[in-house]
Formats: sequence, C-alpha cells, structure tokens
Amino acid sequence: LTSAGVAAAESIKVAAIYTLPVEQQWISRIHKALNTAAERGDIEYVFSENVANTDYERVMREYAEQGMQLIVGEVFGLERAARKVAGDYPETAFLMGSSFGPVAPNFSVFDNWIHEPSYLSGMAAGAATETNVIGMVGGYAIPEVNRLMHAFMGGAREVNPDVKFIVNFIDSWYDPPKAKESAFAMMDAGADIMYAERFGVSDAAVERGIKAVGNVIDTSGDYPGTILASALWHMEATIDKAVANVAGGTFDAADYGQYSFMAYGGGSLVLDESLVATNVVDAIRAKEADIMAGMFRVNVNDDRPVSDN
Amino acid sequence: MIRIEPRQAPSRLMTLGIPVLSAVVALALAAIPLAFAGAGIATAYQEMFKGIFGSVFAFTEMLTRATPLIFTGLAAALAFRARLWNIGAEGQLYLGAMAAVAVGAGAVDAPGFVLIPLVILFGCAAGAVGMAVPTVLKSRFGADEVVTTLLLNFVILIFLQMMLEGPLKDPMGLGWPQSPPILDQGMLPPLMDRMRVHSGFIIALVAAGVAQFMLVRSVWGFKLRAVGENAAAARHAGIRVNRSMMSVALVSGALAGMAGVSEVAGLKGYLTADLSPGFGYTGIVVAMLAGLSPAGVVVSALFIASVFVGADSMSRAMGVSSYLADLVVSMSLICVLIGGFTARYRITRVKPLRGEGA
Amino acid sequence: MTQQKILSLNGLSKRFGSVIANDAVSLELHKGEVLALLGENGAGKTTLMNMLFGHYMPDEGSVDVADEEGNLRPLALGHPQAALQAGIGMVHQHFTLAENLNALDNIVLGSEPLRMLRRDRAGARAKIERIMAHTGLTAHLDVPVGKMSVGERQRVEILKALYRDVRILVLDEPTAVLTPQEADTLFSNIGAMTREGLSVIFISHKLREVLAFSHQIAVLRHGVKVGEIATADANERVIARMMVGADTQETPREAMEPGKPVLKLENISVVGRSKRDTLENVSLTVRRHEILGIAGVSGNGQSALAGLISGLTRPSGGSIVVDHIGITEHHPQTMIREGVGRIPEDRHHDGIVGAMSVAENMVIERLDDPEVQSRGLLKHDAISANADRLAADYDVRGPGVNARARLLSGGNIQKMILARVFEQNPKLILANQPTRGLDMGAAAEVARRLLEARARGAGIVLISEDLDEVLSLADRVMVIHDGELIEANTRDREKIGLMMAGEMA
Amino acid sequence: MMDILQILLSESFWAASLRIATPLIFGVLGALLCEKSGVLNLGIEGIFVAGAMAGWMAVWLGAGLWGGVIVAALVGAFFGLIHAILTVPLGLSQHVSGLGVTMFATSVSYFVYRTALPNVSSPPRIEPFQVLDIPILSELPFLGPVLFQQTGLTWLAIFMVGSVWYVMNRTPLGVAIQAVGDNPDSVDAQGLSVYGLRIGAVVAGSALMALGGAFLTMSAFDAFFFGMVNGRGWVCIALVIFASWRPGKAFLGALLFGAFDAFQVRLQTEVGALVPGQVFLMAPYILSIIALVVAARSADYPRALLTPWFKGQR
Ligand SMILES: Nc1ncnc2c1ncn2[C@@H]1O[C@H](COP(=O)(O)OP(=O)(O)OP(=O)(O)O)[C@@H](O)[C@H]1O
Ligand SMILES: Nc1ncnc2c1ncn2[C@@H]1O[C@H](COP(=O)(O)OP(=O)(O)OP(=O)(O)O)[C@@H](O)[C@H]1O
Ligand SMILES: [Mg+2]
Ligand SMILES: [Mg+2]
Repeated sequence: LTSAGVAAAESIKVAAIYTLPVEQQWISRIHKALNTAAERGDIEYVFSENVANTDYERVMREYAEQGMQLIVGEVFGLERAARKVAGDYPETAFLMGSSFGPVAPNFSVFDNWIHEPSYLSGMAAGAATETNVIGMVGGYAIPEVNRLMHAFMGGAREVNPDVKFIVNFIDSWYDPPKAKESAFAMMDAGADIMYAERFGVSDAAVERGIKAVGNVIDTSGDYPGTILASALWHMEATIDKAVANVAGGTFDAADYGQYSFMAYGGGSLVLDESLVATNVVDAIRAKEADIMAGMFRVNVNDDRPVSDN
Repeated sequence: MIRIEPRQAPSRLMTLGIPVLSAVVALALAAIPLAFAGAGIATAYQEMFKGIFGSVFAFTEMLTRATPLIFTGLAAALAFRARLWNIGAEGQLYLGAMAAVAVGAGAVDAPGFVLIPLVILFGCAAGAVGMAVPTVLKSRFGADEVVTTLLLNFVILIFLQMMLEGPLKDPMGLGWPQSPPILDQGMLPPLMDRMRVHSGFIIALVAAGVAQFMLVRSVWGFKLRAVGENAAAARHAGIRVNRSMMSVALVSGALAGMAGVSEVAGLKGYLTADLSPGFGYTGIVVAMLAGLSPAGVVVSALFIASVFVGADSMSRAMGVSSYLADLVVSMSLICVLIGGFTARYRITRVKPLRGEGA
Repeated sequence: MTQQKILSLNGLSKRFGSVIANDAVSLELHKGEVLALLGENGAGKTTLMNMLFGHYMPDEGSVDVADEEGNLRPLALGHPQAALQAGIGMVHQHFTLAENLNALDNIVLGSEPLRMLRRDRAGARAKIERIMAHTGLTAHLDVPVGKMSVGERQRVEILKALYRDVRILVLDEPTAVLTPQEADTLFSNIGAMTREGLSVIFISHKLREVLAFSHQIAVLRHGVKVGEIATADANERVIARMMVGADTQETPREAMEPGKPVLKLENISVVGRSKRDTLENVSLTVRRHEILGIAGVSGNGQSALAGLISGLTRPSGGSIVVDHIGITEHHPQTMIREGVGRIPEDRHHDGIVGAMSVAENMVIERLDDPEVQSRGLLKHDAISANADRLAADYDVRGPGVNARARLLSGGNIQKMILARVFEQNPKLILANQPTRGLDMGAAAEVARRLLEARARGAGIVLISEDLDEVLSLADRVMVIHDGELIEANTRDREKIGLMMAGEMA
Repeated sequence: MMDILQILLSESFWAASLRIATPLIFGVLGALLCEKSGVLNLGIEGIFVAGAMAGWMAVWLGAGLWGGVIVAALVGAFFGLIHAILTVPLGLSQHVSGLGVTMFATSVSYFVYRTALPNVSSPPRIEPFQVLDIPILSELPFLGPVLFQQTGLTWLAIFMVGSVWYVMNRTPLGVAIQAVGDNPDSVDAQGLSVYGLRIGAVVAGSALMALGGAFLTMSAFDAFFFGMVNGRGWVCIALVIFASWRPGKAFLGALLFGAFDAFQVRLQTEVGALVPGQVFLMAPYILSIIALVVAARSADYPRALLTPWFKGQR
C-alpha cells in the first residue's frame, strides 16, 4: 500500500503520439482522458500530434528514450513496427489503438468499441425518421468508423425495417464545409435524420431544422434541440486502468478493448429525452439494460457500408 | 536607392559560406516562435542538435528521412532542368509504392535477388507512367503540366484509397485500408541492426551520382539542358524536343516512383494512404535549394531532413507544439533562398546623382 | 536647327562588371538638331541612351535638360519617369510593347495616374489620331500589338514617344526592322518635326541614312567618344575610319558558273496562322555556286520559307528536294543530316542556347558525331578543342569558349553561328537576315564567309530586307510578296522595290 | 436519368454549387491578379489556411465578422508580400517561393492556433455570417432561393468578380498590370515601376485568396480545423488557366467546379452502391484536367509569367 502511494505521489510520465491533431474526435477522447488524469495529478502528460506514420516509430523511440513510463497512441498504420519498438523497450508500457492483439510483455491494445451505444442511438434514429431515409457522412471508411455505422444501422433497422441509408465518405478527417455540403445533398435526397460522424453534419442539420445523431463526442451543447442521441466513447476507463497498472507495476500485455464497452463505462448513450418519444426511450433503455447484462450482443461488421438503393 | 546587380564571380568562400550562414540565420529565427511559446532558447538549440547528432539512432533517423527526399529531389531537379515543371512527384511516389506492393506482396514469389529488382522496376515504371501522361497532354494538347501534375496528385491519392479498399486491400488487415506486406525477401535490406535506415539510402546516393554524371557528361543530359534553357533553339539545332522531354519525364517519374518503393519496401513494408507526409512537394524545395544540381540534392535533402528531425525532436523535448518543426523547415527554406540570392547578386545602395554638375 | 542647347550629357560612365560600357562620355544636343550616334556593336551606344532615359544608373556623370523656357536643369537619373517628365522620349532597340494590349493602350500606358478609376480613351484616341495625321505615322489602334508586323510595331513605338509631347526623341536603331521605303518615310516625317523644334538622337548602322538625315555625327568606340563631325563634312570612309579605327575592305564578288541544283521547292504551300507565315504554291531552284537572294518587305512569307528550309515548318503541299533527296520528315534534324546549314533570323531565340557555353553551342547541331561523343557520352576535350579552333578561325571574341553564349555581343554570336554552320561544309546554306543589327565590320565578315562558301560550291538562299545587301551578294534575285515568289529578272533597285510592294505582279 | 435531370434543375443544387464555388472564386481571382502581373503564386494553399485561421481567430477574440474578414485579408496580404519580395525584386524561383510560402503560412497558422489553444478537443465556435435574405428578391422563382441562400461573403465574391474585371479592363492600373505581365520592359519604358505593380498585384491577389480561406471558417463553417482547406487552393491554380485569366470565366469556372462537386455528392447518394465512392471524389479533378486540355490550345499565358525582371539588366 505504501509503495503504491509513493508511486502516485511521483506521478507517472505519460506520452501520447497522435497521427492527427487532437481535435479529431477519436483522438480528442484519449487526449481528454489523459488531461483529466494529469489534472488529478496521477500523471505527467506530454503529447505529439499530427505525427506522420513515417515519423511515428522515431517518436515512439524518442519518448521511450526520454524515460516515459507509458506511451499511448494509435498504430493502425504501423502495427508491426510499433510492436518491434515495444520489444526494444521492455521497461516501457505501451497502450496503443490497434486492430491486432497485444504482445507480451508490454504492448497492450485498445480500440473504440462503442458499437453498443451506436446501436442504441440507431434505435432512436430509426424511430424518429419520417421519410425513412437516414443520411450518414463519414470521413474514411476504416473499421473504426464502419463498425459504428453498421451498429447504428442495425439499431435503426430493428425499430424500423423500412429505413434506408445514404452513406457517403468525404475522404478527409477535417473538411467541415465539405461534410456539410454532403449532408445537404442527403437532405435534398430526402434524409431527415443525419448520422454525424464528422464535424459539419450537425451544422447542416441545424440549418435545415432536422435531427442528428452524434458519435464519439457529445455535441448536444453545441446544437441544442438537434442531437437526438449520441454514442459516447470514454477513454477514462481504459486510461485509468492502464495508469493504475503501471503505477502498481502490474502492467502487462492485454487487450483493453473491453474498457470501451458500456459495461465498463467506456461507452455510453446520451439521449435527449425531450426529442425522443417516450415509448422509444423505454425500448432503448430496455435494450441498454440487456446489453449491460450481457443479454444482447451487437454485431461487429467492419466492412465499408454502402447506400441502400 | 537600391540596385540589384549580379556578382561577376562569386568567391569560393561565398558559395560555401552563404548557405551555412543562412542556415544559421534560419535557426536563429526559430527563436521567435520558441519565445512565443515560452520555451528556453538555449536548451532548445541543444535539444535540436541532440535530435540530429545526439545518438546513432538520431543520426540514422535523419538519414531515413532524407532518403525519399533525395529521390523526389532528383525527380524535380531533372525535370526542372528541362523546364518540365513536375509538381506531381507526390502522386508518382504513390504510383511507385502501389506497383511495388502489387508485385512484391505475394503476386510474385521469387528469391530476393529477383524480387527486389522486380519491385524496383515496377515501382519506377509506374512512376514513369504517372509523369508520361501529363507530358503527353503537354506536348499533344499544350496542357500546362504544373496544373495537370498537381491535380493528378489528388486523383492518384483518391485512386490509392480505392485500391486500398479494393484489389490492394490486405485480407488479413482486419478491414483497414492497407495493402498486404511486401514479402520479407522483397524488402530492401536494412543498413544497421535495430535502425530504420535501409539500403534505399545507398540507392538514392547512387541515383544522385548517376544523375549528376549523366547531366554533365552525356548527350542525353546535353539535350535535356538545351531543351530546358531554350526549346526553340534546341529544336532549331535538330534536337527532338518532345522526345527529350518525354525521356526526362520518364526518368523524373521513375525517380519519384522509386521514392515510393524505397518508403514502402525499405521502411514500412506495406502501403497505406499516408505513406508520404508530402515528400513529393518537399522534393521540389530540395531540388531548388540544390540549384537543380543532382549532387546538390543530396546535401539539401540532408539539410532539410536534419532541420525537420532536429526541430521535431526539440519540440518534444521542450514541450512546444510539434508544428514547430514544419515552421522551422519553412523558415529555413526562405532564409536559404535569400542566402542563395545574395551569393549570386549584390544589393548595393546607390547614391543619387541628382543635381551634380549643375 | 538653332544654337539653343537643349541637352547636355556630362561625363557619363557605366561599368558592367569588368566591361566599361561608357567612359566619361559627354554629348550636346541643340534644339531642332538630328544627332546620329554611331559605333560598332558593343561600343556603348545603347548604354549611353539608357542612362539618359533612366534605365541605367550611371556610375559617374550628370545630365542637364532644358525646360520649357530653355534653361538647362539637372535631370534626376535612374528614373524613366523623370526623363519622360523632362520631355525625353525613347524608342528602344528592342520593342518595349505589351503584345496582349492594343496600340492605343500601349501608347497611353503610364500617362494617366494609376489611381484613376477610369480612363479617357476617347481623349487619348483623338490625340493619337492628331499625331498620326500630323506625322504620317499610322497604326491600327485597336489591334493587339502581338498581331502587328514589325514595321507597324515600330510606328507604335514612335507614336508612344510622341504622345508624351517629347522635345527630345531618342531612336535606337529604328530602321533595323524597316524596309528602305519605310525608313525613308520615317525620316522625312522626323525631318518635318525637327523643323518644329523637336531634337533627335538616333543610332544606326546604316550609313546611307546617317548621311542623308542627320546634322551631326558622334562616334563611340569601346565606350569612349572618339569624335564628332558635322554630317556635311562626312562621308562613309571617314565615318568608318572613326568607328573602326581602320579602313574596312569589301570582298569582291567573282562571277561563277552555277552547278547542279542543291535545293528544289516545287509547288510548295504552307498554311500559317497569319500571312507572315503563309506560302502559296512556291517553286524555286538553287544551284551550287549560286546565291539566290530573296527580297521582300518583312512579313510576306519569309518566315515560312525560312522555316521550311530549316526544317521547322511542315508544308501543306508540294515537294522539297535537297540534293536529289526528297524530304519527307520535316524536322531540323533531317535538314542538318542532308547538309543544310542554317543561319537563323533571330539569333538569340533560335540560334543559341544562351545559358550553355560557347563550346557547347558550337557542337549542338552534331551531337551524333563521333567526334563529339562516343556511346552517348560527350567528349569534353574534343568539344573544347573544337571550340578553341573555331573561335580562332572565325575571330569569335568574348569572355572565352567556356563562358555562357549569352555573354557574347550580337556580332560575336553571329560569328559563332557562322563557324558552326560553315565548318560542316554544307551543300546548302540558308542565311536569313544574316547581317541584321551587325556593325559594318561584322557585316563585311558575314558577306565574305558567304562568298567563300559559294566559291567552295555551296548553294545559298539569302533572305534579306536590305535590298542593297541582296543586290551586292546575290547571283539571282527573287521577290517575295504576299506568300508568293516571283523571279526578278532585273537588278534595278526601283523596279524591285515596286515588286516588293506588289505592284508589278 | 430522370434523377439526374431533377438534380440539375433543383434550386438547392445550384445554391450548393454557388456555396462551394465561393472560396474558389476568391482564390481564382487572387491567382488571376498575381499571374496577370507575371507572378505564379503557389502560396495560395497556405494563404487559404492563414486566411481561414486568422479571420476566425480574430472574430473569436472579439472582432466583428467584417473585422475578421479584414484581418484575414491583411494576413493574406502579409504572406503575399513575402512571396512578392522573394519573387519580384529578388527574382527567386516562383515555384519554390510559392511552395515555401504555403509551408510557412500553414505552419505559422497551425503553430499559432495550437499555442493559443493548447488544450482544446473541439475548437471554439464563432457566430458565422448569416444567410442574406432580402425580402422581395428572395421570393423570385429559382434565382431567389439560389442567390438569397447565400451569405454576405458570397455576395462579396460576386462583387469582386465585377470589380476585378473593371479594374483590369477599365482603369489605367489594370492595363498596367496586364502590360507588366506581358512585357515588363513596356511598363518600365513608360516610367511605371515594374516592381511596384507586381508587388502590388501579388499582395492584392493574396489578400483575395485569404478571403477564400476566411469563407471556410466564417461562412461555410464556424470554426477552424487543421487540414480543412483540403486542396481548394490548388484547384484555383487550375481554374485560372481554364478561365484564360478572365474574371468572368473565372467565375464560371469556379461555379462549374462547384457544380461538379455538388453534383458528385448528389449522384453518389443516388447510385453510391454501384460505383466506388472514390470515383465521385476524383471526378471534379479529372474533369478539371479535361477542361484544361480542351482550353489549353486557346490559353494565352501572360508572356512574362515566371520570368523575373531586374531593373537595369538584360
Ligand atoms: N519555338 C518553340 N518554342 C518552344 N517549344 C517549341 C518550339 N517549337 C517547337 N516546340 C516544341 O517542340 C515540339 C516538337 O519538337 P520536335 O519535333 O523536336 O519533337 P519530336 O521529339 O520530334 O516530337 P514528335 O515526335 O512529337 O514530332 C512541339 O510540340 C513544341 O512543344
Ligand atoms: N545590362 C548589362 N549587363 C551587362 N553588360 C551589359 C549590359 N548592357 C550592356 N552591356 C555591355 O556593355 C557594352 C555596350 O553595350 P551596348 O548595348 O551599349 O552596345 P551598342 O553600342 O548599343 O551595341 P549594338 O550596336 O550592338 O546595339 C557591351 O559590351 C555589352 O555587352
Ligand atoms: Mg545597341
Ligand atoms: Mg517531330
């Protein structure tokens, strides 16, 4: 107990390496959790953002050389190389967003497994659409995005088998004006609910006075009265667990993916109950309980979603 | 009043001293953003130095970063010599990389001494085709190659996404838009244990040497220079202008393609859509800093890579935003440009002669 | 002409690196006077005028200009704006026209303040039309300058100067691109204006004009003013001796028996973008030991004819035979291979790659030659040796064979091209305006080389707007007009002049 | 087929086209001014970024919306001045200087943004330009909804098309700029300053480009993001050739590109499952290239483009 107390007082040195700016939704969740931990005094936090994949390995090694105790990041573009680096620095803990598995002794992985709340948000959307057309604007068709879209579509279809989806990827993480135009085009084609994977989509929804569903981050404060529901990702569970393990000297190779599940508080659904019909709210809550209780599993499908014709 | 006059013969000291001096000035200017971000200046420079020369690792990382820049720098230098404004090295790089994984990732199963040349050959050929298209559009239709190559970069990048989600997608990639890895025996061998620097660097040096030699010593280089300096006179003198343009286009594209091969088969092993953080564009800067001399390209690529790697590492050590690195690189570029100018021209103040003799 | 001093250049000097272009040159100009400024190529004439006009900043010296009341006042140097305000206008040796603008815009450019929100085009047009009516210099005001013939461009240049109400007009080789008739008209117009008080400095290599139209002659040699003389006291010999420092020799043309044909054009047509590069059903034959002179006003199809013989232009019909061999692939390379030597009209544009060395330019037409390369690699030593030899033989002077060709003076560039062409013993030589802009000495050298080649057995096509040159060199004369070629069965200046104007066709 | 026609006839499609075209209109006009004077400005992409960031940040710090627009223009002018000094009096390579300015402007903007906002996960929003709804005019059939769904900046862009045309063709200044881009000697010989005209044109052109960026953060959206300019600047470089350096055609070209883009997303929503989505994303670029090939024959470049000029030298 005393040793753990000392470790906490010394606070752990954590570095994060992001391939995109910290405003990117996905990254912003990790960044937020780390900042929270830093504010609590658990960790000392530094980060490098917008690191090109070419440079990623160098940055990992630099941080490891600097004596960072925990390095957090995403290695989707360099799975193999990242594991090699981890092998070279067995004293350093690595916690990386990854599609593959952990590697002993020090390489752990996580991912944004919030398909459960996405499914629930889909239920809200499916019930709310009157035109039976839902528009979805994505950045890139990568598994992390596709998976949530499919879960959302599954939820919507459960409550409304007639619903059709229009899907569009803008091939850019940051082009809100383009995302907005894409959304407008979908609305012109009849969509009355928008799945807002990118910045810009909810803005379009506000302008046309229709509803949107949020994803990863909670934007209901920015668009009051527009966001029906959002599937949120909370990295706190994952980060806190990893930090505690490092502090306790018990960090080892593990898959932290489960800490993004609802049951661990890694994922959650916020509903704007003033916008969703009570019977729908009830159905969603019931489904949520099923999920928490392990009675319902949301399908995982990483393929690129396409529009219904 | 200020006049600009060409220097008659820039002295040795100047041709060597001025680039060094301008690099120093550029680094001194980096103090401004550092101060803006509230970092300690002296330690910052120390950290920057350490980031380049502080360890074998740092130094090899710099060489690794310089490797693609030498290739794209050569691609730009040769094309620009012929006044063929190839702004499309970025796209050609990706074409090269796509071709490299298309043959190297299992389509051909051959021993390394067959597979490596094959990967290089296909990569270079793909890059060459990428430059041949705008060159044909230029010579047949007069379409400006600055614009066509620039736009083709976008087209190729989008095409790459399509391939990575389609035929080139790794079935084992868990859905990620990435290609399968190049077979182990198809990879360019690394130069040092545990370091990323690979034999692509050696190939780049050889390519620069050959390019330098060909430019100065060969009939091909003669024609290329003549076409670049005065196409009308070259044609009047019986040089096949279009043919010469096309040949340099192919070489330029091939070199850019080779940058892609080197990155994918030397470094990463497989292809994603963010293989290059703008190596194609930086190559233009590298080439111009080198005065379009192939040998100079090596020096300026090493310079740019050092500044970037050093400033990047310093930004981390100092806890300053990592955008600092790009900022320092771009300031260095501008300083070296101006420095190169002062080596060639003299800016003099002229006293006005008004009223004398009256 | 009066005795009122209107301009005085006081000890102007200008150095370019090691070249002393002007060394303490002083000049005076009086109201109504026409002063001719003479000198070999590179003597520093243009430099002197550029200092006067503010393009160049002198290293030493000053300039005084008379104001409206006739009081001499110092001129602020280095600013064309100041020169214009002081009533100095300049027609430059090379056109300074924006080709995308029409004549009106070119003329008015710079005369209205830039902050004006609109232009007074009607007023400007009226003023220009007045000037045109008064001087007889006309141009199409609404046609883009790029579409104009050189003669018309030259007139626009002069109108441009006159529009600014100049009192001193500087003309730098104004007739280099004009036909004799055009030149005569120009000078008689200028003569009329001098009687109204205009003062003129003009630079020319054509002694005929100088003697006919100037009052006073100043001569520069190597940047130094070597003398001044009243035109009334001068003749060609005197002037030539002042310019060169020695007498020049003319090469006599010996009679020769033409041999077998080396060039046959049969019913050749060329479809060009404009009349300047159009040919209609042209036939001609050139034999060994023969110089065929093509006389004509510029812009009548000379460039198409030259393009055809140099391989740049593709005919739309007809056949070309060079020494029994029918030409099917129209490319300069083919013509070079068939033994055609070409002296281009525009040396800087077509003749040299200015950024490459003199030595490289001397072998640029024979890169396949085993003397120049082996297995695709250049033989640098052989190329240098070749250059040294040619530079000596052809008296190419300049900063050395390894210097950029651009640094040579116009005359020396031409000598370098002659060296390149004549060394290959061509069967046929195309000489397009070979002495344009050259001083007397250099022009005589070109003539000597052409006659030498003829004696050796080459056939020569000499295209020139200088009728005197054609008549003195050619064995046979044809006139080109409106894309058609007519044999001139006469050597009468007058008659050929009329044919050039299309009046006897 | 019916669907396509329906798209092309819909008001919202043309309104979208005009919206997408607006930043391009600013950009093409800016590039046109620079190139007409003889200077290629590849700094455009970076100047877009700087304009987007500066305008937005000024408003966020408390300036009014039009104040933000002015700040953006000034920042664009500043980067234009750097490019102008490097390429005009110093005569350095316009390609490199331009790419250098793009790097510099981009990295300065990013660095300043991040240093000012080190710890945001979502950038602060501003209150952007609102749609200008002019009561009676917006009731006009078709034109009303197309034109009056736009913000003040789109109107400014349209106004700039006319202004640039007027300046280039009807004022002494514009004629001088055209002349300096064709043959600097012509201007010099008439007592005008080649350097002054070129520097002025590049600075003014760059200010216009920055407005294109400002549109993105102050009208099309209400916050700044890294990478949001996303190649729009480069597209302008192509459009200016397509437009043969004419303001009217520049407007049409930008609108055409906007229409491709608007059409592409709409078509994708119709037939998205049949063709890979990327085909649509590529379409505007490929069509630009084709348009360029078609237009190239008649394109008459400013003759002095890319050629530096030094006073007192030949
Ligand atoms: N005056 C000129 N200035 C610049 N470029 C020119 C000029 N004249 C010709 N060209 C270029 O040269 C090209 C033709 O050159 P040339 O005939 O030597 O090439 P080539 O290799 O024979 O090509 P091809 O096989 O297509 O005929 C033209 O397409 C044109 O782009
Ligand atoms: N801007 C310049 N830079 C370098 N050298 C120059 C420049 N202008 C002129 N010269 C040199 O100065 C000398 C005088 O040139 P200038 O043009 O005055 O001769 P010119 O008498 O007008 O000859 P031409 O009869 O050929 O026109 C030449 O040696 C020329 O090469
Ligand atoms: Mg002269
Ligand atoms: Mg050919």
